[in-house]
Amino acid sequence: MIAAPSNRRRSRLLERVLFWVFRIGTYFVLLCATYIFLDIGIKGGRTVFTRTAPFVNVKFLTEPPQTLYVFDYQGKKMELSDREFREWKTTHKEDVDVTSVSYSAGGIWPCIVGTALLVIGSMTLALFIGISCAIYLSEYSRDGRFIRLIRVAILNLAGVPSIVFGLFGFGLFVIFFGWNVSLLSGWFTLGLMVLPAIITASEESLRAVPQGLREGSLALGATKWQTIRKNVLPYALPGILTSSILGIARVAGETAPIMFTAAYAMRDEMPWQVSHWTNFFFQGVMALPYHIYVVSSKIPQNEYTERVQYGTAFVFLVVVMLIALTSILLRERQRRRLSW
Amino acid sequence: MPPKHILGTFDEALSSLRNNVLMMAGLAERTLDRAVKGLLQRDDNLCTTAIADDEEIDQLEKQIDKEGVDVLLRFQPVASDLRRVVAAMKLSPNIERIADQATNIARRARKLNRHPPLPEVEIIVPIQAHAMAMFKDSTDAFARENVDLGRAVVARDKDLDHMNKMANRRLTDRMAQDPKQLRGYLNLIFISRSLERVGDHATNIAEDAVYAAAAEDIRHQTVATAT
Amino acid sequence: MPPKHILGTFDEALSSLRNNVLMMAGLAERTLDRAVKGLLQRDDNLCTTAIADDEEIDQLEKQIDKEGVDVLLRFQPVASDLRRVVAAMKLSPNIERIADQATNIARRARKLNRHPPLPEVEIIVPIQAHAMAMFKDSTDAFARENVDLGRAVVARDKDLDHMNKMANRRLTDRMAQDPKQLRGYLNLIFISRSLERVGDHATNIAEDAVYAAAAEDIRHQTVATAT
Amino acid sequence: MVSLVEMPQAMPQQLSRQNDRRADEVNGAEIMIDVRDLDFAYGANKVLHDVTLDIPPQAVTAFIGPSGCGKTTLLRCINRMNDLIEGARITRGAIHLGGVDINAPEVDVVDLRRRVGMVFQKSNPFPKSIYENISYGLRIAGINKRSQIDEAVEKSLRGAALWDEVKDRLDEGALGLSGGQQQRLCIARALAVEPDVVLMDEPCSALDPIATAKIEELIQELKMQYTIVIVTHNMQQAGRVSDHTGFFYLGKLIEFGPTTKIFTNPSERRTEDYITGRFG
Amino acid sequence: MVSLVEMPQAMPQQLSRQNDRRADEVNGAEIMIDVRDLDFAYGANKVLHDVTLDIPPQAVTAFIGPSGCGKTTLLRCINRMNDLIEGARITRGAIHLGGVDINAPEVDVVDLRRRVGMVFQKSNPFPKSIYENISYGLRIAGINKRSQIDEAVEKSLRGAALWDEVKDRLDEGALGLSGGQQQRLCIARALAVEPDVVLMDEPCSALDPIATAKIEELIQELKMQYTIVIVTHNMQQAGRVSDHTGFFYLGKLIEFGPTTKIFTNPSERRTEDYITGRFG
Amino acid sequence: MSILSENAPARRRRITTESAIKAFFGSNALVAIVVLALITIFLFRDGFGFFGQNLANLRLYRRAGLEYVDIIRTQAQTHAALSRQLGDIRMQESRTLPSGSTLEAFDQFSAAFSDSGEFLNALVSDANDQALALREVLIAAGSASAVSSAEAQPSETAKPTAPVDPRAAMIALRTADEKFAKIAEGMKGKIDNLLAAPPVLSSPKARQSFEKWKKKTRDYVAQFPVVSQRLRQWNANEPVPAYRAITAFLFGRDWVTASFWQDWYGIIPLLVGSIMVAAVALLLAVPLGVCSAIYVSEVAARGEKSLIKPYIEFISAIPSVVLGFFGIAVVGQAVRALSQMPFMKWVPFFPISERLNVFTAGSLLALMAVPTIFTLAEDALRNVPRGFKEASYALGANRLQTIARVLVPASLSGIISAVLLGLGRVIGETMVVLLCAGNRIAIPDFTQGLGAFFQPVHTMTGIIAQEMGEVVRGSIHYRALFMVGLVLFALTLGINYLAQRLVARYRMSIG
Ligand SMILES: Nc1ncnc2c1ncn2[C@@H]1O[C@H](COP(=O)(O)OP(=O)(O)OP(=O)(O)O)[C@@H](O)[C@H]1O
Ligand SMILES: Nc1ncnc2c1ncn2[C@@H]1O[C@H](COP(=O)(O)OP(=O)(O)OP(=O)(O)O)[C@@H](O)[C@H]1O
Ligand SMILES: [Mg+2]
Ligand SMILES: [Mg+2]
Ligand SMILES: O=P([O-])([O-])[O-]
Repeated sequence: MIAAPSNRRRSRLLERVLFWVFRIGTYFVLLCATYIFLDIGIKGGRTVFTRTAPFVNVKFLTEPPQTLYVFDYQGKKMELSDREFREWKTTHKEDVDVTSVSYSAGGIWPCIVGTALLVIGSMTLALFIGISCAIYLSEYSRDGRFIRLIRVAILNLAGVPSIVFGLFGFGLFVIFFGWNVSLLSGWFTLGLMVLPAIITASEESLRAVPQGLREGSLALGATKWQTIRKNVLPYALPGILTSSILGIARVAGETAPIMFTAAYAMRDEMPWQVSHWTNFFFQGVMALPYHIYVVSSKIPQNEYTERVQYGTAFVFLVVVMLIALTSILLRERQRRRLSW
Repeated sequence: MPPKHILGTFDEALSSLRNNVLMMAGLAERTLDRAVKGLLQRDDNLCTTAIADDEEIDQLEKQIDKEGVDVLLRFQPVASDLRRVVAAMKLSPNIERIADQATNIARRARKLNRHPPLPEVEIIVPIQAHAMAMFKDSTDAFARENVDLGRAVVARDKDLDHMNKMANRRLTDRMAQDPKQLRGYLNLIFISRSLERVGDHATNIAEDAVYAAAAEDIRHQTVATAT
Repeated sequence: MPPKHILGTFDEALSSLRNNVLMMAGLAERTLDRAVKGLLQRDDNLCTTAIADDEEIDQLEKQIDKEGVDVLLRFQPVASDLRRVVAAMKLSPNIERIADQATNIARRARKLNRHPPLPEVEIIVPIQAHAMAMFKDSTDAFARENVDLGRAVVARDKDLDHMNKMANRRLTDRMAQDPKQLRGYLNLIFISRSLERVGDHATNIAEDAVYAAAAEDIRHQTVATAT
Repeated sequence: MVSLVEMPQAMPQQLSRQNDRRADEVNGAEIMIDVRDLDFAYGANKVLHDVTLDIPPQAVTAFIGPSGCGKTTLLRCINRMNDLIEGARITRGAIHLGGVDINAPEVDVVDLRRRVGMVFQKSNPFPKSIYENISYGLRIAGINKRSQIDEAVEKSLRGAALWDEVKDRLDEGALGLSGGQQQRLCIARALAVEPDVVLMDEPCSALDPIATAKIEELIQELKMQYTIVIVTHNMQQAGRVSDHTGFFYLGKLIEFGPTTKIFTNPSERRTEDYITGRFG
Repeated sequence: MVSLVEMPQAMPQQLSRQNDRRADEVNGAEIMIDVRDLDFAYGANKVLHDVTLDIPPQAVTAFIGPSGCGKTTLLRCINRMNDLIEGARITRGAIHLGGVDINAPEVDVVDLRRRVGMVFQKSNPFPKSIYENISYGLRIAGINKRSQIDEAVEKSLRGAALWDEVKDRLDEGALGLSGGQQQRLCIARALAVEPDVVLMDEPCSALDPIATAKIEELIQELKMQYTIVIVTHNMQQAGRVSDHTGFFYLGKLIEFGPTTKIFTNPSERRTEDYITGRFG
Repeated sequence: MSILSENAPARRRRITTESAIKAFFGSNALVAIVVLALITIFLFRDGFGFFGQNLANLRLYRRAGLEYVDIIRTQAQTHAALSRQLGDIRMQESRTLPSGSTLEAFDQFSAAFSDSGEFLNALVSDANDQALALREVLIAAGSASAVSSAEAQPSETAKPTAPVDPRAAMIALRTADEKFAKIAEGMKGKIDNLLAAPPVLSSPKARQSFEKWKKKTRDYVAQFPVVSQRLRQWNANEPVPAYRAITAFLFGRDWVTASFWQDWYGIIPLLVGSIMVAAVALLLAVPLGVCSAIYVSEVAARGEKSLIKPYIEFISAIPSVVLGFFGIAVVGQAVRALSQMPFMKWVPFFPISERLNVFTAGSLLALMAVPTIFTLAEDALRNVPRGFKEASYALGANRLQTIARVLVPASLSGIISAVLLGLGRVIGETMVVLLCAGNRIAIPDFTQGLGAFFQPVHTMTGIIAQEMGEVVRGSIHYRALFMVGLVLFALTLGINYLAQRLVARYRMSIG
């Protein structure tokens, strides 16, 4: 009636075509991601899972990394780990032409432990400071120029690259404080790295609690702290924790900040094997992401390295993805539950 | 009775209005009764009380208007509620006029009482009975929102007019025959006319009652259909 | 005139109501004028037109009530608006009664015209003038929302009552003196009384006008202060 | 009224419209929107039951009723705005607009919506300039001639009684207007595409009494030219602005008739109880 | 009313309260809240000018006026809710509650708010159970005895005319109630701490006519016991529920007086113009 | 109850508790703020030391005559480059003419040209040694104590060698002035002779290249007197202006570390690398991210939406090191393999030689940026009030019109800020570029056009990650890395700030 029909037909065609373009673009992204998951899942699965009971490669998950020795012995191809090779040597005195491939035998147990320690420590730190800071900013501070400045600073720091945090941690903790490459340095570096994100997310959660609840409580004669404790935090906390889990995924997944603050490429002792308990904090650890970096770029590549590369990547991916999945599921539930 | 309003105060205000109307009507009825009794029984006291009653009725009229405006202001009544309020405000002057007529009757009765009794006073009795019945029925129609009763009252006004005319004629004749009692007869004529007017007011009340109950304005209808 | 409402339709409705009242008052005035002229000039035609006019006035009364209810329903008027509407609805029956009285006068005039003229008819002239002036002023007070004028009208009713009483007395005397013309004098008495009633209604109108303009209910006040 | 499907392209001759309309009337249709035996459900939740009513042209029709009784739903059926809601559908009956079934497959919903304008409860001007807000509908209809658009903008702003207040700042953002002005802007925007019907869903509920009065006044003026359907919570408002009123209760149309009738002497007890405040 | 300063701590003996009040009245003070020469500003923006009014006890006082005229601001001054807003402050004048200057340094704002309850425009029940909502105020006041709380919950729910509707589901979430019920719950919550004054800021503006009527009815009942101050956009509502009405315009109190007077015969032209809809 | 609390101690207690709680949260906030301030301070503290050291480094470069030698070296290198180009021309020629016979003349010509630089190379080599010796002396003399880089260990190398008088050494070095003039003379003669009798080429392409080469060579020869002049005018004691320490960093085109000769810390190659990688990533990610945001928020069915959205958010949790590993293991190979496919021959710069290059890194980073862009853009689209959409539909717009004219404009600043935040993320990403960008510290050869995007580069983040572990703390290299970090910091801060501003504006305009 208003537009000419031909005009309308054209615009309807255009609409259809463009929507298909959008759809293809979207599915292309999904496809790429799926390919990555499948590739790592299948190839890594070969390392981590076994065909026979208990179906999980327990050794890979519970042993430290070792050097792999490959050689031909009596026409048979031998692939032995460091320890096995030494044992084998005790029985076989003859000289063999050995190719040694570092890290390619054994497992990744210390890396898993190290990553867990790093995550737990840094998140404890970040959550404690971050939530307190958010409470102060959103509930107590009076909106002045200074507070606004701080808010802008925090928002912007959230986007600073992790490598810069690594650099900073290296400069401050490792060198200036002299903590060297240690758990403590790693905790602080990682903790400070996620701090802006946690403050922002926490503040957002606090802000999502309707002002009406605060006013309602204050109008009943509650003090500020009573109001916060009974009528703000309980409703904000689930949101804060949910978004913090995303922070955990990020902490667990980062490599750059720990490269020179906390991670060792190889360490024989487990973290609890320390002479004095204070040393616990000042020891470097192995970590999954750094291990992946090391095995995929620092050692010569050959057919024997693929096993440990994909295996580590697989384990790491599964761990991080599980954390992320938890966070996403929790958030979906949260969104559905909270509707004031 | 219709169900209650959510606003209890609305119900209260409406029923207060209604009660005032009914109380006013009751008072007017009593006044009229007393006035006529004063006439028939030649009792000056009754006449005086009848005249005194008027004051209260006047105040009730003002009260009803005040409350009516108050309800309009506060509750913005619609439909039956609005009709009830409007009817109450419109019929209260009629009751007031009935009371006025009763006062008139009482005044004239007092004058008559100063003279020897006239036998023709009996002529008033059926007129009074008719007028009073109409008035009672009209308030009843309003109180019980009875449309049929209301309509019936309107129809009965014709008879009253007729009775009044007859009384008029007879009294005028008597007057001509007995010029000595001229003033007495004149008073009786006026009393009869007052009672006729009571019927008119009862008709008005009945019309308002019909309006309140059925949203129908039945005033001036015979004429209207005639045009 | 107060400023306009945001809702133009509200202004329209209010002025329509007001115009109807004024038109009704104009008609009633004309009817009354005609009736009295018919009496004085012994002109039956004028009387008949006066009687016929009543019909229109009755319809206007119904119209005003209808519009009043409509305004109450749609606009929930408050303050002066509400008072105007209530006043219009309350004073229209008074105008209607004035027209009725005019009809009565016209009827009785026609009767008088059938008989030889009575010289005492002159007695009516000042009464009519007074009543008419009161009526005109009361409508004026309403139209112009003039409180002082309204109050003045109320005060003037006393004079009218007195004039009526005097006329009554004289006519009764004449009646006793001249029983032949008894009916004629009786008619004149009733006419005088009708005019007195016109004054009463004018008083009511004036009271309503004062209420509309100043939110003050000045009815039945002398009595009230007496208690 | 000619069929939606076959109606000739009328828009470019904007001015011919009023004449068209008069011609329509001569053709005799006294019903603009004809809702017949309508059942409507959101998923499994049936919210309208057997609604039948005829909305006359060039008049204001109001829907009243307690919260959740389906007023909005019916209104949004008329321009098929409910198509946007998943699972929402008419399960029985039909709505005819000028004789054409609006849910017929050959009816273009875009055309329908252009013909049936809508104004929402919360005023929703686009965050663009006043001018762009009004011209939006024209542009999407493919009208790009500046002079034509200028003319239409002025006309519809005048129509919405907003021209004098905004004519000097057409290029300023619409969000700078006051609440009442924004709502009138939304009305002007709906008028710009020259609809036949304007649907309004509680257009004054977020406004203060003054702004409300202005919009009511506007509605009174608009009904000279448009068929208006309005949902309102404010019974007095329905009484003031509408010519016909429908009372809904629990998804049923309890009573439909002239507003004066409904408000002075409704036939149904439930209507009376609701409008006099005797419910619940 | 005896001086606030010397009044014995009444809270824990909740039941003694009504008697106290009667004693207060005998002592003769007829003014509950006394606002004198009040100027108020948000930063540099002065929004109240020289407001002076006396709010009587055990009555409903309504504030009306066009949007943005400062009604809410004044209301929130009375329980110092404006303390929460940065830059908002009283620049001149004072508010006395029962003879005590509420802004005096020795006045504890927490106590003040416990004494002056507030109900907000948008109902804001805590997302807890109905029971917890009501008991919240008592608990923060340090009352933990279950029997005492139970009693107070029932009493205030009855007071808010909600008891019969919710008595069987006190442990269900308050957000499951309907809008009108939520608002009554908020009123009950405010009543639970036995305030002297209850402030209500447009408590019905988000509700439909039925819920509104219920709350109005409730307010009528509450005024037997409480001093109530209500802000409303709905003039009819002010007329219905209040005993005294103040009309505000551009931050000034134009007129304050008995509601009947204001609505039948206001002294000020501007009041008349506003209530009769002659503004703008 | 009284508003003047009768129970004064309780009230006082309450107020103290309140303020204590407030103080507690306040101090925590302060900790966070102090720490965040420390970051900036530390980056600056360690970074700014760089400029002093760099200045000393540059001064030594001049005082030791390294700069002088480099002038001569440039000539030698240009000559070598010209020789190489001859080789290229020979390739072109041989490709069109399979028979090798005609190339003999050209080979002779080319050999002769190559030989003509013989003396020049010898001169450079001599001067080189002299300058290095002089440098050691100067370092030993402590004039360059600032240069404490690990590779120039002064204390150990300087002591055993007999102290040489720096002035004498410099004079010895300056004899090269004369030598260069002479050598140049000789070279000019030889080259002129050669140019007088150039070999004839058959392939038109080769001929064209050869003509170009000849012109360049003539220019080269013509430069000799100028260079000679410059050498003579060169003054070891001419002071190096302080600003050079900064410009050498910001505009320096070389990043050379641990060299025996002279270290250069110019950020340009790293910056270019970072920008190229980011450009590729955004070029891929922006259309994909925005498309999918629109698709999910407006087009997709509800079930589809509830699957796609979490899935894309899920992608954002893939650790970068895993992506980097995947790049090495799969993508790099695949890209190279694809470029070697016969059907891809038409692309001018295919096949590519490097597995790890800008494109590999960029495409992986795109996958990281898509979720960021998608999430924020989808948020922005979803936050457009429902009313706008309904109003548009009610005016008779179809879905595309509504999207294009209402939704996208209303959320535009949100979308732009999403893109900016995506850029910030890409620029700051470390592991993927470290693993997949190829790590060649050089500005790619842009003469290849788009082919430059298939060359390896190094990036700012990558260089820090790679070299930080091995540097000596406090050394100029260490500080240079901090400077790179600072640049990175400033860059991302700027991008972020811009994005925040945009978001704030869009919140305001819609809110
Ligand atoms: N999008 C929806 N999905 C599911 N149910 C809906 C939806 N919208 C409305 N409903 C339901 O349909 C019924 C009618 O809703 P509708 O909005 O039409 O009522 P209404 O009369 O407009 O009420 P109100 O006066 O509160 O606007 C309600 O019970 C409501 O819960
Ligand atoms: N927090 C605030 N900061 C600054 N100015 C404010 C604030 N709250 C209100 N104002 C301003 O103060 C004036 C009065 O506002 P207030 O909310 O008291 O008006 P109101 O009469 O309640 O209006 P409404 O009827 O719209 O609620 C307005 O001009 C408003 O813009
Ligand atoms: Mg609705
Ligand atoms: Mg307010
Ligand atoms: O008013 P009347 O006395 O004539 O009935």
